[in-house]
Amino acid sequence: MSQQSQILTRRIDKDILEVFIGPQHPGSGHMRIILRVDGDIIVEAEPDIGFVHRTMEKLAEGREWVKNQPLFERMAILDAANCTLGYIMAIEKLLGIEPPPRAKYIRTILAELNRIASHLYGMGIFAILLGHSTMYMWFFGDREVFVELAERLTGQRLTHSFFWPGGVRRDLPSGFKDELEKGIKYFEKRLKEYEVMFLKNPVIRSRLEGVGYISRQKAAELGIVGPNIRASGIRHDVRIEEPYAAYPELDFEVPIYKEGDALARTLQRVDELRESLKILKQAVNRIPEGPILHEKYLKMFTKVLKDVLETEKRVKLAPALFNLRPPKGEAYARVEAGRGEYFYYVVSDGQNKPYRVRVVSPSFRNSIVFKYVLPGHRVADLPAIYGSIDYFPPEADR
Amino acid sequence: MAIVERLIDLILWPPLFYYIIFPGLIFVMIFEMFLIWSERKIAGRVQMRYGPLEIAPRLAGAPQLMADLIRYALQEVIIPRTVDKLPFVIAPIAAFVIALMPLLVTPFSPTFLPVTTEGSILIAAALTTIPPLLLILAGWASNNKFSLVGSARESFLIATYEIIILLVIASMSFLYGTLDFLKAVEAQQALLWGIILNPIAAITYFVAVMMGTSRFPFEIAEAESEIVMGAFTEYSGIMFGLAMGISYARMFVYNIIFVLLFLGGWSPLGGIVTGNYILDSIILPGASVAIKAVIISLLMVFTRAVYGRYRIDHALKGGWGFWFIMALVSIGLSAAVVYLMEVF
Amino acid sequence: MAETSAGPRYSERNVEERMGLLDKAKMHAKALSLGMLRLARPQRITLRYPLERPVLSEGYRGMIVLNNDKCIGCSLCARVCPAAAMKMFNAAPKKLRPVINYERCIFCGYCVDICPVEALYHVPVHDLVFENRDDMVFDLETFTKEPEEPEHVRKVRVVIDEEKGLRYVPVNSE
Amino acid sequence: MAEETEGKNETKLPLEGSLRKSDQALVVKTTPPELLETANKLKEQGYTTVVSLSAVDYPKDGKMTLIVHVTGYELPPGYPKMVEIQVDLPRENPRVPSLINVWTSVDFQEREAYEMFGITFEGHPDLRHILLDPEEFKDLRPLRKDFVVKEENIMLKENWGDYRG
Repeated sequence: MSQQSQILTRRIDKDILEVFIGPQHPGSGHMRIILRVDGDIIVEAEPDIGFVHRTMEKLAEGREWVKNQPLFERMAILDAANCTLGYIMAIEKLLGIEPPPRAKYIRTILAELNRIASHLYGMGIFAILLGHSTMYMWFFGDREVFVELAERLTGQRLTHSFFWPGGVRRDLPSGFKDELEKGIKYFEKRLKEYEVMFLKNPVIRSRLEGVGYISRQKAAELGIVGPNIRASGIRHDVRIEEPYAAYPELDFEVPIYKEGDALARTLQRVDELRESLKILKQAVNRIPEGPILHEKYLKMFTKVLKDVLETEKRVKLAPALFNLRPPKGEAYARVEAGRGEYFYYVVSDGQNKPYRVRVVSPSFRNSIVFKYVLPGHRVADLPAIYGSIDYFPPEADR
Repeated sequence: MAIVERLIDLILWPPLFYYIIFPGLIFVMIFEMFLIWSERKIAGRVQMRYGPLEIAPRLAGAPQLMADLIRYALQEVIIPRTVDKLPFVIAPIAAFVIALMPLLVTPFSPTFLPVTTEGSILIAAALTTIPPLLLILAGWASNNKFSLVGSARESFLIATYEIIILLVIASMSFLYGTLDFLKAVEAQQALLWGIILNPIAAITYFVAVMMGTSRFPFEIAEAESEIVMGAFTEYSGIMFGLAMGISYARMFVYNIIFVLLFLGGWSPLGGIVTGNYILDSIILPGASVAIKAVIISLLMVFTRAVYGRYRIDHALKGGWGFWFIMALVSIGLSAAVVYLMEVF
Repeated sequence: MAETSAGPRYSERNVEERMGLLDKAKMHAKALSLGMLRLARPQRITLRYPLERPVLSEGYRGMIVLNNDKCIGCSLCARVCPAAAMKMFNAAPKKLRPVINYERCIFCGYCVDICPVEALYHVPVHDLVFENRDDMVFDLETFTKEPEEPEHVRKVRVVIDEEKGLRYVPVNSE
Repeated sequence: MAEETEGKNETKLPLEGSLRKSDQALVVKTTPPELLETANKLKEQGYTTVVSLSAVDYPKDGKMTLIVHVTGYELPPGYPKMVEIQVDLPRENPRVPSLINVWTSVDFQEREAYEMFGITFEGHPDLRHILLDPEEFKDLRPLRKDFVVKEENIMLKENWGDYRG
């Protein structure tokens, strides 16, 4: 198949129309793309991000370590578990502790539930950008199943704030395994319908084939992450490169597509949904018994805290966890979230607040695509590229 | 009382009745409301939800569209300072009115039509080509980049679908050997429905109409996620409501032509004789035509639930490539049918 | 990859070939018939929310209520609150008590989790309506009272279903 | 894991540096004039992508440290997954050569470091604000330590309404 649908452009000054897509535009999120178009062809594109910037890195410096978890999950609340897990892992690296195995499995389960929900969200937006309202509704409707499951596990639909350094906040609720398996069975059936309605729909196909092609070399050069880079044929998944949680113990495949166009990115996401289901099935069956918080902190539990843990299976926040003082030093951690790799770099000066937290979100790294890939495409390709990159402005702006 | 009788006489005066009440303005309004409601309902059913429901759940939310209409009617009409005012105001109104004009020559029964002419097919086909020009005017007058892009897309599309529609209509009049709707329907009653005689023409016409009235997947000229609302980005209030209605009105008119050319017009209900003039010559055949047109229109709005939208170059490629050839093939098929009829 | 052993691994896949005319027609027909099928047999998951209310899952982090008798006034909850929604005040001399501002609360449940005497707890209510912003600031009296759910609503239990995804079972019929 | 190797680079990567104990990142310290050379060396070894480019402000030591995290896709075995380049800069008028000609992926990150810390990247073709408003934050450098964000007291003040922004 032909990879190139880009059209040769010439840079001329006159006859160029400047179109501002966003930030108040049905086709973009809270961001603006300044397009210079020659006829229907984009000559130059400049992403203008930062409309939902909250300076999280600065805010994090003024709060205790665990208090930053609800802050960071507001980068992408649809993917809350994945985007805070990196921060918690970075703290754990500073402290030099590892969560117990059961906690690792619970983390994996929630991370995968979030990945599915996040992919469905992204593809829903993608579908509506292509004008396919049915798939938008279907993706969002089916996402509800996984949001519901996450709610049963964590107590909140989206903003889970589910991790403590060294463990998780709650154990699996009773009956969770059955419900999860039912949900998986339902979703496997739905995936077949998605194929007919969306992935193999000739209209959608013609919109995606060859659009937004990013070559293998260009992908590495631009430093894009997540499903986008894997759709360009680069073998990079943090779950394999730097294994965390229970991933190294589970049997799953990370799909790689060579084509690098919007279609490959879409298929990539759908394949990852399948793999996520596989991971969930295994994780919920193989989950070991045991504590869900590191014993170092369990030892410090008072009687009330222990009672609650035993009766309600809820890990209370021991003051030792709240007044965490990691030793002086730095550590980085990264996780593979739905949209790609979250990178956290924390610097501790031994105080109860972080000295510096650096977070690089996948959408921020992906936003560079608009500048370097859009030129040479038609204006109507913008939604297809924007959607297939699965760009999420609040995540990019932090 | 004389005044009341005069008024009733005036209303029932065929040209006025025809153009204002049935199948003119009022009927088209009701039809549009029904169609938009059923479009939302159909999409809702396919999309795991209800569609309009909150206003009168027992009536499945049917009064919702009344509410929408009232809202559009009462909303402030904002005319931006930067627009070219006269064409900006005239374009949607004129487009709506002209979109209904072909009804002047489309018969709803052998006797129920205001203008009798030998070339009614020709006139109807000619009149249907005007509203898109006014859409382009609306976009141009709006002085907005999105409107401009929208009307540019419309102007690309118009050439594509108009030529297909005109070719198909030509092939059918070739088949029936007439340019008069009445004779075309008579020919179908004598022989077979047009859709059986020339199915290729029927499919081609169907797709071209979807393209022309911006139904999915050809909803390119007002693609919301790309160019906001196309040519109508700057409109508000009742002007926007009118602009929204244009494509539905055009679809209705195109589908009346579809029914007359392909679906046997007023048969089978038109053949019933009860003795009552109004029943025989207006209600039964009229209902027969209208119901068929509604069913075809529902089919067209159903595609919203299945498709996304094409890119403009895909639509042009499909239009000038595949469907243009199909239109030519349909002429060939008509010729073959005419030849076969003469042989047997 | 030829690996078949357990563990995560990469696997290379291919996008299918561009569709031919016949394939396209076939997929058009398939998509249209799937749409028709769903039209004939709708599979709705709409919860008619204000009229029907779901039973929240066990352990749902809903609104927070203070048990004034248990509270020892340690002010840990106010210190841990990431949104600064919970503040301490002097209810009596040398008796600190928390109050909450629901304009700010993000329902992270940190205060409930840090309370050393379990004086704070969640109730399964998450959708109270306030008439103005001042009502969202709870004083000690409203903070110690469990919020009441509106009456005349159908309670439904959300069940995850293999066929329909989510099913809403009326509570009374169980 | 080779946790005892702190302070010594025992990886196969031919570069001066030390492995950090906490996360196994290779820390390479360099100076502004040598930054480009280090970067080119790393790129030759297959480190194709910058994950993060930022800085840490140390007002007490009177310095600012530019920190670049570099990684590569499909690195040879034995190479550290993450290389951390540290460059000490003065707090007054920090200047450093831009890395954009080595790694395109630093484009937006350098702009971010420029607006957040005021580090000038010489040779960057388009050094403007990216996230912050260029007018409002003309002279403010939010991530420097002298830009203080006040946290609220935990005690209830007279009227909560005053806190509402």
